[in-house]
Amino acid sequence: MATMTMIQALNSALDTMMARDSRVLTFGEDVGYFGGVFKVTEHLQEKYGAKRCFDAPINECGIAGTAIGMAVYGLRPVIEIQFADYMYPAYDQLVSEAARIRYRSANDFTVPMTVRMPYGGGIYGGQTHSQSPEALFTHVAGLKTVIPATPYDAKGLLISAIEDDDPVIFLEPKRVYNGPFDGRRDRPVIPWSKHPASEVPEGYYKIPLGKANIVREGSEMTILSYGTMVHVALAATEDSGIDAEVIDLRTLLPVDIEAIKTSVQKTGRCVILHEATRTSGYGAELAALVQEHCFYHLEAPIERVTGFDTPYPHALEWEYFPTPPRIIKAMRRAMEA
Amino acid sequence: MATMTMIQALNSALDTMMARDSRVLTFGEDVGYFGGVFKVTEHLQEKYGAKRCFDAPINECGIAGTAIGMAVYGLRPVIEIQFADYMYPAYDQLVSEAARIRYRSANDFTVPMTVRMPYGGGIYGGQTHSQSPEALFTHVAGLKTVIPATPYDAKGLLISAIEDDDPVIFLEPKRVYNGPFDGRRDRPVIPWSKHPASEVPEGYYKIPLGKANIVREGSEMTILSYGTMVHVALAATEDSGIDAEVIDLRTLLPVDIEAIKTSVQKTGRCVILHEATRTSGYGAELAALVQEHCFYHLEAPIERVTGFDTPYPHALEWEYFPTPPRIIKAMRRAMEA
Amino acid sequence: MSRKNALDLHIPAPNARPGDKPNFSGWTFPEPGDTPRPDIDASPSELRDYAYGLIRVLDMEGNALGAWAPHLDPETLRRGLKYMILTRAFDDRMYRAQRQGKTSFYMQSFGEEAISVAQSMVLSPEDMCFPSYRQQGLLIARDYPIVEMMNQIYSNKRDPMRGRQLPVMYSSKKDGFFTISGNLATQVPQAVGWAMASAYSGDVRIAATWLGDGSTAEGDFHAAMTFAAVYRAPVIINVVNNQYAISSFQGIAGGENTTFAARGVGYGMAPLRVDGNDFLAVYAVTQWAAERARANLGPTLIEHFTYRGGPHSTSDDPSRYRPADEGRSWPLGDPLERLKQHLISIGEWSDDQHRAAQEAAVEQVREAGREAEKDGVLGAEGAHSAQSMFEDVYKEMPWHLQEQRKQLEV
Amino acid sequence: MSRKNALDLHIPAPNARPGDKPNFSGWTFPEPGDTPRPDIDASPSELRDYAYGLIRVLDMEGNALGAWAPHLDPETLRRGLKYMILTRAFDDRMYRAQRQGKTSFYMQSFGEEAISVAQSMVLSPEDMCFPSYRQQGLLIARDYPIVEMMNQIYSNKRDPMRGRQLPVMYSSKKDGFFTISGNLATQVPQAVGWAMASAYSGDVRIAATWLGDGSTAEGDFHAAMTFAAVYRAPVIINVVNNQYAISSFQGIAGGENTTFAARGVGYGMAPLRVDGNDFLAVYAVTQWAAERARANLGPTLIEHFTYRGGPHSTSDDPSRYRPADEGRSWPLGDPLERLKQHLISIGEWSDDQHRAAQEAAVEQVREAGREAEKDGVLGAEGAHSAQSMFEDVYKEMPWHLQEQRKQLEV
Ligand SMILES: Cc1ncc(C[n+]2csc(CCOP(=O)(O)OP(=O)(O)O)c2C)c(N)n1
Ligand SMILES: Cc1ncc(C[n+]2csc(CCOP(=O)(O)OP(=O)(O)O)c2C)c(N)n1
Ligand SMILES: [Mg+2]
Ligand SMILES: [Mg+2]
Repeated sequence: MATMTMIQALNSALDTMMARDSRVLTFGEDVGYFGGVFKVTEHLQEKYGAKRCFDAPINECGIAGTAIGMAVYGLRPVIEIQFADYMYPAYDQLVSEAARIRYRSANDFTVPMTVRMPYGGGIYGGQTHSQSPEALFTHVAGLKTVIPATPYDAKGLLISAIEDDDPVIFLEPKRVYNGPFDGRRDRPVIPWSKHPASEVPEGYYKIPLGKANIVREGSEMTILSYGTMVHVALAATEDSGIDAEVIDLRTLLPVDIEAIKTSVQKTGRCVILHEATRTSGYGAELAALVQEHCFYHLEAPIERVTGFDTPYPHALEWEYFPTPPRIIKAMRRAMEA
Repeated sequence: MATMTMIQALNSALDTMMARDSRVLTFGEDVGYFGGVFKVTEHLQEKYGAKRCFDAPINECGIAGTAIGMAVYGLRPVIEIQFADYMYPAYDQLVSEAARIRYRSANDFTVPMTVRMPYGGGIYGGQTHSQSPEALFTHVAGLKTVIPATPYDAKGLLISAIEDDDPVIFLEPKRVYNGPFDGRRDRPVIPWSKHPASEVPEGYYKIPLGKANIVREGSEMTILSYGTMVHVALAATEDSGIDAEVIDLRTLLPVDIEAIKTSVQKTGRCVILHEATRTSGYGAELAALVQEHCFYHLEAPIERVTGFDTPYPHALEWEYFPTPPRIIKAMRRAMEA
Repeated sequence: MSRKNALDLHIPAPNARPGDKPNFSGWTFPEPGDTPRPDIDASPSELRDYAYGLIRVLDMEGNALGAWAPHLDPETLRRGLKYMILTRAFDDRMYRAQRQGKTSFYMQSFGEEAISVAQSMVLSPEDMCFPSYRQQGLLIARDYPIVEMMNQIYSNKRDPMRGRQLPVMYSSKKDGFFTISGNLATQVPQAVGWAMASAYSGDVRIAATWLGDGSTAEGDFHAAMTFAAVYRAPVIINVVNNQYAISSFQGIAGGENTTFAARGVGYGMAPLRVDGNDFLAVYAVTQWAAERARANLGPTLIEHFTYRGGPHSTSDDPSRYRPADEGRSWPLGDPLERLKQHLISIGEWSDDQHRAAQEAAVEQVREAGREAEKDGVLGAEGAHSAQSMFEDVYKEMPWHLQEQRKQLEV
Repeated sequence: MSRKNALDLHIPAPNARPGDKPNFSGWTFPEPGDTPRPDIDASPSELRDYAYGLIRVLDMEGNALGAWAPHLDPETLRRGLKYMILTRAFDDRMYRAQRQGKTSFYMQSFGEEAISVAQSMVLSPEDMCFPSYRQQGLLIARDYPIVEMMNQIYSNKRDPMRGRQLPVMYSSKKDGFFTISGNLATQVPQAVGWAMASAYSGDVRIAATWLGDGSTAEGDFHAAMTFAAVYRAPVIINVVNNQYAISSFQGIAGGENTTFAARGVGYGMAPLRVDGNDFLAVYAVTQWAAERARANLGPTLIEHFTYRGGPHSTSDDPSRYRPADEGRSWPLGDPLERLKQHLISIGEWSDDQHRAAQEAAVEQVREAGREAEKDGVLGAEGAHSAQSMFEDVYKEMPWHLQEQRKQLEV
């Protein structure tokens, strides 16, 4: 066991898989010699050669499109979209092609590819380095959408994604790449090394897709979240004094409905957190599912605490980001309802 | 007053606006001499010349991108994306650019453009001529999303969209272009001329964006829908014998929350209909809003009747399409809950 | 506004519209046999001029001329001709089947048969083709059963695509034929990626892809060209310039002042421009490009200059936007007639044989049609279970699809 | 897998990496003054060779040579030099301001100042510029107050963008400077559309746009080139080839075997390739392209060949991916030094004047910095009310934003 940051854990997942399977290769903008702008692919070119880890032209459509062709050939490409905000040029290839090739060819062709992209705010990245576009993927039949919250999960989930025979969108919460940010701006950020989930095996292991993780058991309400917001949820729970059950969904599509049902039916209250804009965010789907599956157990309206329906504002990102005080307000509303 | 199909009404809206305002021009694939594959722009090139109504290269990114530039210049372009299924290459220009230019420039530049696209299934169009991507737009702050259900509304809403100073996504339910299809496959389709909403004034009039239309008053439940599904909702209501209030939302973003609240608080039950895939569809947002605003009035779980989470299957489209029998089942579940 | 020095917007317009005389006076073509054949290792910069010429082998009397003549044995030529005849007979019947309401949609390749048939014959069956919707000749020349194609078109119970795809959107991995997409040009970067994967794997197989003149405008084409040039992918990118994109002429796609082969020049890629109605010329340039790719010398962009003889699809009527007789006056003729003439002129074919071959093709198609219709046409009850709709979305069906499937059962 | 005739994947690699000697041996350049100046109405096909040459006016001794020499009066030259000096001083201070934690991010234009300054001086202030993030010289040469630029960079309370944009993402409609996007190349089709609108309106204004070598790979570039060529839009599309895209060299963008100007050839667009470090040459080609556009002769693609002197942004360290001293050995020198030398050689400038101008620029920047900092730097409390976050999403605030705003108040 080593202590790893999320970046190191992701790098270790790629390293592990590239060592095990020559079909695994990785490319993207600045991914090769430089090792990626966040260093997730560092040393892989050195270790596996330029043909297995290389730079791509700045054309996300081409990155996704060529990766689809490679996957169809029989490789297992892992591509990096430098920031999730720049996935839009690739969107057609991902939703109209990768997602549908198995279906439209009736299993004749398949696309085992993984699309990594750092997402989310909190790094003063402005409108185009802060977005959380997960709902644009969860609406698409044929894709899976995965978001880890810790180094341990990041490695295990990425290995599962690479081994999955369907295309997986793998969103990486960049705000917690180097440490578990909990939304409290006034306290020093804790390094990953102080967090138990930074204990990461060097070798191969998997965390199954589609399984949520109950990161805190509780009885008074259920908080559904993923990525960076899991840590913020824990901080809000601590600060609120409310005994919330905090669920890290880990996979958004297919979501672990059993975990959600069991928890909300137990607690009777539900707060949903995400960084993305509110309207038609993934929280809407969660709210719809919760009320469909737990209607008779609900004692209060389901609350959504989310990014606002505005572009991500550079200087006001701490007003925009759903921090513990805003979450606690929603938790209290849910408790008092 | 003339009797118009939805296509004629849309054509009349464009004609009216091009006659009134030289800043209005329209272009897209096959839009010029041919008048569009659905004939919405027929005769406009003849009448206004090739510079005001012309063919574009097959590049949706370029169509949207140049239209943004034109709108920034001060024109009011109306572009046609031949099928909503082909909007993906334009998606980046629409969501990262058109939607945000006012905000990011702090009102320095604005984008008064209208993006027309036929959407929806029921015409044996297969996977790429049947999609309903409205939820991919309602998630985007800075865009408005409009969907008419009748010729009268189509013209009035399109004129409002063109005059709106913000970018408007205008989705046209192609299944009802030529007649109000109600989802009953075993009965002949009624022509628009038999429908009161085909009475369309020749000249200028507007229907405000953001206002829903109660197309049927009822007391037992509320059905929320838009586009083709409005007609299906009415048929289902008729066939079910349930006294449902049927609301045609007309604008999805910003949605008419008052109309929704008033109705659901009155009826206590809610069924949401759309053609799009279920997960993270616009119905999720509606469900979330309804439970947020009407929690204490709800007597049954909110039902969603939607397209399934699969690509749109060519030969099985009548199994895929939410027809009255499926809707009635959901209505009964809601009644019996 | 009207000022001195005022700017003006240029909107390209074709030479002729309905009611006008067909007018191809803008085009000039080199003589057959005049274009030299460069070595396959020529550098892209040495090849620039090929983007602006036109490689022709057959003259209009049926003689094969010059360095590009592929010198095929008569048997190969006859096979090529028969595949073209079959393709045309197939198109003809399927077009009518749509008109008869047996399916929702059809697209012919009328006038463009030489391209897919010749190219299919040059490529190895192990190579992977990433076609658009107008290369049915690829499958036919790979002896793919036409009854299977009909099953797909009818979405009937033996449809290999299980009723999921619009007619003509075939897929056959074992025949090196990639599942066709309705979204234009998306297959082009995929083909480049497949070719890169083959090179990555030290394989010997190459990829080929096809798109229309209109589709070159899509961003995916640029992505593909960029990646192919950067990584020197072993791929052949074929632009089938049939001069139309639904109703709009090639000037709207950017062909008013240059050729489509010239796009290749921009990326430093080998560009060839060929008479797409000349079976021999298409055969020869494909051989050249395939050899080049197999020798690790990188991609080739081929523009096949042809004319779309029929409507875009069963959904449009071309006489609404171009002279109805335009196709007949296309100076480079009909690819079937031209190969037929060549075979006759070398004494390897006759009018009688031709008529017999046509009749045989029509009969073969009729026979296949009967067989396919036994399994139903579009709309036949029970061709596919509603349950099947939920399969193959993922390898394993997740809970929410299981639930939706159950909902439908009830 | 390893077989006979096995394919192999080519991954472009630069000549030199950290630890290596800088190596520009692959490049050859025509002599200054050697390139003829075509008439502005030359057809794109006559202009193809310009895509592969390099228009140079200044030799390395400061002499202005040949047909492209723009013959500017000394006052104009001195203005140009001063704007370049100011741009560099501004960059220098802002880079340090970021290091001091006063803002989150900064991007210099070090080494590329001639391009935006000369082009800004050629274009009319009524023309519309659609820049990327490295054309601060455009604003500076339009006498936009640098304190306003600093306010933007600091997101302080006088930031014209109200704290909403990443530093350097300026916008100023009245100065013909379009709001910069973080998404690469999206501005290019927008510029084409603006130019089309100007032509549509019978206006006289043209558009100009800038993007990097790396960004030419994006699909938006292809869209823009296609639309500009098809509709002959009055637009100048500038590719600033500074040889890098963050860490990757221009070979990854498709520059290994051809030039970026050559892309223009592919579309039948007038292509020019110019020494981007030669103020006079940039000035001259821009005049040519602007005249051409204003005369309704259509768009021009200009490749400005230069070298990115600094890091990509404050987020990277270039010595991690290229020789640290590579910039200093770029054979085409430093644009400021070269214009300075020219002015001195014609007797219109001196080392003393130069030093004084530099000091004045540093002082002007320092002064502006002091003023800007009075209004706060990034993170200062209360620079923008949280309420302002909800404004300008739409012209009028819809109910859901009003509600969200209220939620934040409570
Ligand atoms: C992304 C996308 N945009 C638009 C369409 C609609 N469409 C289908 S075919 C076609 C014309 C294509 O013309 P071309 O590429 O020349 O091919 P051809 O039909 O002539 O073979 C259009 C516009 C589409 N299928 N996909
Ligand atoms: C669509 C998109 N993809 C990726 C990025 C990330 N990115 C920002 S700048 C840059 C490099 C651009 O290089 P180039 O176009 O050569 O411009 P330069 O920085 O050299 O001026 C990259 C990859 C982005 N901003 N937008
Ligand atoms: Mg065509
Ligand atoms: Mg660059």
